[in-house]
Amino acid sequence: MSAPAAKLEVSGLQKRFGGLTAVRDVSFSVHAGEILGLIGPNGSGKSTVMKSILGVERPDAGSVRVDAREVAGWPPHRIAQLGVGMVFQHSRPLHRQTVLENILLGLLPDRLLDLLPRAAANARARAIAERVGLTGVLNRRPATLPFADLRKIEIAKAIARDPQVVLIDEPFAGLTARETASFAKLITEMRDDGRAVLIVDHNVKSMSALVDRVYAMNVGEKIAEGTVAEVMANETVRKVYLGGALTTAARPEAAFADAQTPFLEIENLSVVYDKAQALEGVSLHVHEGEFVAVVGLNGAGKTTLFNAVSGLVPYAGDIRRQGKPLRGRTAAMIAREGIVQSPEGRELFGLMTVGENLDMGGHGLGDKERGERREWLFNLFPILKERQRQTAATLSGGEQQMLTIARALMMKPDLLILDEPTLGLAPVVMEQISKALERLRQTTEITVLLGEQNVTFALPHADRVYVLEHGRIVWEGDPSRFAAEAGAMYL
Amino acid sequence: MLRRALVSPPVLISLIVVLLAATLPLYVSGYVLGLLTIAYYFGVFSMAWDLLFGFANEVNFGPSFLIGLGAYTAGILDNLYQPPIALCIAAGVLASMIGGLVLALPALRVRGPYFGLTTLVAVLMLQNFVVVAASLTGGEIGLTIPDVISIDDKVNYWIALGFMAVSGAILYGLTRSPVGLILQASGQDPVQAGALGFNVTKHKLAAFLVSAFFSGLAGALMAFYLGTASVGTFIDVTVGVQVIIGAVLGGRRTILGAVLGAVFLVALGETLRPLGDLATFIVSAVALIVVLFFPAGLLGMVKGAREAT
Amino acid sequence: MAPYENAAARSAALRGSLGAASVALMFAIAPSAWADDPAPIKIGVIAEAQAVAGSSIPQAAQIAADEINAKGGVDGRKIEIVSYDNHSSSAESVRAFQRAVNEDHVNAVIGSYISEVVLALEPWASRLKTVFITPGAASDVITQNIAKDYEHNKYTFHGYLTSGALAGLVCDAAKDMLVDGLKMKTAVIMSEDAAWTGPLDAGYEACLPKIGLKVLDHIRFSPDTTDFTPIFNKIEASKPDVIITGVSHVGTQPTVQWKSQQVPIPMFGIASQATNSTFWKDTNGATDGVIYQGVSGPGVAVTPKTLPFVDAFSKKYGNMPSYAGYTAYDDVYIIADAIKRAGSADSGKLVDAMEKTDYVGTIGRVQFLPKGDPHVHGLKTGEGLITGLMLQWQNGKQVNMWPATLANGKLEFPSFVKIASGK
Amino acid sequence: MLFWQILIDGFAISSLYALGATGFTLIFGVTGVLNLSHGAIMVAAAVAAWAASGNFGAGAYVGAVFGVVVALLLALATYYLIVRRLQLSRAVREEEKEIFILTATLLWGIMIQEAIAYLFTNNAKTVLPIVDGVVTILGVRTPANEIFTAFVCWATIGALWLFVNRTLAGKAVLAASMNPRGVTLLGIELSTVYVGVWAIYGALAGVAGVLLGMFLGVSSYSAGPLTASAFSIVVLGGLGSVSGSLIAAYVVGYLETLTAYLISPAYRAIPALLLLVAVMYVRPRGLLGRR
Repeated sequence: MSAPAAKLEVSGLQKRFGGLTAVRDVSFSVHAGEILGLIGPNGSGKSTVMKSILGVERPDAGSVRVDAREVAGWPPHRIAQLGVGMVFQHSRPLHRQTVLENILLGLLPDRLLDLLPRAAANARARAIAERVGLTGVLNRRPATLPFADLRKIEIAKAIARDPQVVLIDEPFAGLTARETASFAKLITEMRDDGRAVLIVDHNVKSMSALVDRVYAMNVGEKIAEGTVAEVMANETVRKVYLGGALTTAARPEAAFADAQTPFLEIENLSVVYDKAQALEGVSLHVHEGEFVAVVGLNGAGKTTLFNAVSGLVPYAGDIRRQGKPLRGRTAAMIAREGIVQSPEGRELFGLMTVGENLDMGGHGLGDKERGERREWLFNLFPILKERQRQTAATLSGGEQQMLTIARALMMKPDLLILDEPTLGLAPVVMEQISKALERLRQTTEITVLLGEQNVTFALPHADRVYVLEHGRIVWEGDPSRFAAEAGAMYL
Repeated sequence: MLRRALVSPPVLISLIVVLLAATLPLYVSGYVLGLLTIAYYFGVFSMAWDLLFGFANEVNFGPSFLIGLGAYTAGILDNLYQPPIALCIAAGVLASMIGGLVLALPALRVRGPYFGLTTLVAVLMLQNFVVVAASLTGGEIGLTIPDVISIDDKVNYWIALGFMAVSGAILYGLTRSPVGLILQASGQDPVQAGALGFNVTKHKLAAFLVSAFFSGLAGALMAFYLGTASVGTFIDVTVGVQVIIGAVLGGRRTILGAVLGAVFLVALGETLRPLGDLATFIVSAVALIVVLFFPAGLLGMVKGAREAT
Repeated sequence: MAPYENAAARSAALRGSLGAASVALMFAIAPSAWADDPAPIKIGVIAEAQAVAGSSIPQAAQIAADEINAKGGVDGRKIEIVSYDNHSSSAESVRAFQRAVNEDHVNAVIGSYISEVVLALEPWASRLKTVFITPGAASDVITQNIAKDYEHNKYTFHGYLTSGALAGLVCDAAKDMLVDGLKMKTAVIMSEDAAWTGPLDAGYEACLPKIGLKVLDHIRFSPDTTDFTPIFNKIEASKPDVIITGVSHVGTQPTVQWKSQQVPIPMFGIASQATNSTFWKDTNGATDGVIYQGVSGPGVAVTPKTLPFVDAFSKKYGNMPSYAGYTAYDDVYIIADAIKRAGSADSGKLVDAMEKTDYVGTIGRVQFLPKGDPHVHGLKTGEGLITGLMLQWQNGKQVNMWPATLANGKLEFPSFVKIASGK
Repeated sequence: MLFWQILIDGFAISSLYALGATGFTLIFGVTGVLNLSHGAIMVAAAVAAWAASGNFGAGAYVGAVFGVVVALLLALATYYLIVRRLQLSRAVREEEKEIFILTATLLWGIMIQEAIAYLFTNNAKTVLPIVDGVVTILGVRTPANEIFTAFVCWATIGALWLFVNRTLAGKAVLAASMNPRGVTLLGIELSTVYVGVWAIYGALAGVAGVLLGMFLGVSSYSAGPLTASAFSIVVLGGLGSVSGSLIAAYVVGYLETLTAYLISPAYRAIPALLLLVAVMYVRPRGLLGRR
């Protein structure tokens, strides 16, 4: 691959949001007829890089060159006119227009007095539709199409502008295996047309068959670059995705009393967000007193799974608590009855003090009991005691996470659902939280369902592990066997 | 695309309706004509509003700001110097388009309720100005406009009908044209539109100008029909409200529906006039029921049924 | 021949006034009337049904029509009142006017007490060549427009006193009651910023000094003002003996706050709302002591016709007519009389006949100012014509104070008002 | 003298504005609804109080209470009949719900207003004041009612503050305004919170309306302007920020009073509007706006 100048060249890119630096010194280039994969777990800054290229975000330092032209800081439409196309993850077509018209949109010049469409454009649109496989539905309205076709419209729009550089955000999210294949084909075709393609996604595996090179990021910085094989072999990458050597403390499943009807049973659960398949036939169970970890990359469907349990999203299939179905109960009821979630977004009451946040958690308890409970949590998370009078918004990320967990514990949960407790936290803080969980697990009979993408954090506590990928359970077993059996599909 | 639009059912139907409407003077009384004349002008107001809301996705609570600018500029000019009516109207349109720009500026900065409020404030400002500058605007009295286009009900009616038909055709064609597509895209998702290479700002500004053009023109014409302009008729917030309700009632994002809604409002209000104050009560009740139970609006119901298939 | 005797009786009773007698006689000599029932004379009434001042207009007109019809109508033609509610809006009034003329084919229109509305209708009266008379609006601009272009605008008549005239009448009363009576020397003018107050204020400014009241300050406020505290404080600061008012649309607020703030200065002048019998209740009695100009008042026999009309009105509608009610009642008679004399309802002829009107109504003797006068088609005022009254609210009642000949009470002020006599 | 006059009068009117705006902003903060029937509900309260104390001779106190109750019922009706129905509606797309709720509450407001006009005519009405007479403060003769108004306004706002910051139920409301999802996850039914908030709102609007009726008097025409002024004050202070709208209320109140005294009553409203426009351009999220 010794093409002259790179079509897209990013160098020394830097972007700060207030205090934290989202992207630090990122440099890579994509050549004509090449596909580069940009990967990284949540919060790695990959989408910020993408936005900076599109001109949606204005980089603080560094340069973005398209065809050797410096475009950093240009408005989006000018960058686009220069030949940068984008395939968005969430497709938002014009609902009142036909598929054909939606594609035509991509062919229109940015002029005010262009009142009559040229026949040429029409023909062109049909040709593109043909190519992406939408011919059959040209005159239908998007609302009536399956999810995959909506994504195809996005691709068609991008192709329509005949871009030299194409950015593709999570191309396979929400697609079935078959659809994934046909999409991969479309993307390779773009490369064969001599376009420079940049795919942004969570892990290598999803795109391994596709990309020529991979650029891996974590917390805003490059951690590896090279061929798929190289990156997958790379130590740092493996550490970020799989964690290092693990000591696990799993208890055998048989050890739990309620072997026949587990405390929580999920059977063949499916969830569909406007057409995107978020969960597909998921079945899992948690015994009383058990600590179960569901690991999976961001976007794999963990949060959806938990929200289904908490009654926040409609679903197909069964969720049973001690044999009794939860369907039909409001989210609040489910929480009151003891299945309590410590959500990914934390959902704290920012302008309330730590103490008040805890009291909200204990609103169901009597004053005395609430007091005791608070004290108990304070010695579980001593830092919170010091911060009592501070408002939640002013806490550090780690402290906020502890508060979230503590607030959930104020409700005396029978089952505690922990969704991504380590999201965007520094290693030391993870350590503290990990310790707290450890103590919780030893000192109480608590039942926990943990969702994590950080395996290092999840496995040590877990009795059993499920691996979730693209909304399906792809592996279940003992944490000690994880790296060996599930590692590959996880990277 | 345009070809399809030109022969599409809504266009054919409206064409027939307009032709039928044109024959009304032959068999209905002058009074009904006068009524419809007003209704047609309100139809244009609503259509112009729908272009902004339904396509540029900008909720403008101050349509009467644009309308008022058009009507008063034209009226005042006539009142002072009595130049040819056409000139006054042109001036009105110009003023209203400048007003459109003034409205657009905040629209490009602030969103949602904030933009809504700026437009509302614009109306209140204009209202205060008219009252304070009474010597020029006639203030509370209302402005007397010496010239009228014609005192013949039939002529006035045909002017209004023709004007509405033409405006409707232009606006409808516009929304169906390529620029219409771009405008919708910009309104629906600016980021995507930008990524497709469209200058969102440019297109939204254009939309404001077009909307202002028609609002102002309609305002000026209506002023010359009534031979008077008062805050209560052209600027008051309630006027804007009626315009908006007309559009929502008829079915937003349909342009043509807006006319339906406006005519419906005026006509219903008039037929209920004998009930005195209850009339307004019932009209708003009916409108509320439509908003609550048939959010797609009168025309929207029909279209929606078709689109769903 | 029942009608004849009846009419004769009436004419005897009313011999005092020429015009009225002539009207009565006309009814008497109408033998052709009963032969067949010819098309009725239609009079359109456009008014503000919800506002107290406006709601009396169609009601009073109806009474007049009923009376005339009971007497066999005009040349046997019954009078039919067609009324429209304009929601106090110019645009709706214009529509109503068009409906009246084009749809309901009325012969004349009586309309509105709001100057803004009347000014919006005036051009339409000219365009549609239909006689139009307002029973309540006060703006001088109405008559000025007629003067400006008589041939075009002659169809409009001003059936109520113009602001200029009102100012004059208030000054006459102020002279007797305040200057001579209470030895007052200074005044502040407080009026709302509306169409009709322009000339009123001009009139005040001109005539008050003449009668010996020094104008210390002049405050115009917007009719949608709600908080009058600053205004009253400002007035008090300049320490006048009296506040000369010009308020109509603004409602109860000034009166209520005058009381609640206990402004020690009496209010005297135009306060249209105060003429409503419900005003005491609307203001919770705050109006006690307010002196206002009116063309009529309960129990005040301005002319022999006043009280019978009031009785008929309150018997039929259970409340007192507003000031515009009296004039609307008269206007119907005036139009009927004019049509009678013109012998046809043709607008041109009707205008000429109207101009020759000489008719004693409920508020005095009605004559219109002739062509050439700057206020052509306005009412003539003064001794023997229309003088108006000065009434005061006294614990729930409207008591007349002026002119002395018609007075039925003495001035009384609430405790907080300090009368600065002989200062 | 003039200084004290401006200070005192401005205070009374500002307190009234503050109370009026508080409920309005509370509703927006917690439920995200801009209730354009606000003014109509205030007027309804005042007219109800007027009718009760005047027509049916119920006396000032009973009248006032009756007025507040009417406002409370109307507020709940607004929530159940209109807002809730639209929030749950599937026919209306999420991004459009705002404009729909605005339009619907607006129409609802007009209905209330017209009903009042029809039943009680639209002349201005003054509610029988609870306290009468005047007191002289710093040489300014001030109606006792004016002081009473300011006092009640602050008592009510104070009570609200205590409720929100000192009781668990109140904190739940506060929490809901910051993070409804969080509240649900803690087992608190949002719907219950919302109903409660609308009830509180109704009471606040009622008190404000009745006081307004005693202080300045109202007519069915006042409905629109009242909504507009509440809206502008709230936006000036920052949507959803109660403290912000309190400050804004005083800024507007004093600005108006100053204009009325120093320039002319006729221009009263204009400077406040200009300020609003300025804020809109310079700092769109308002003085203390969070969003």
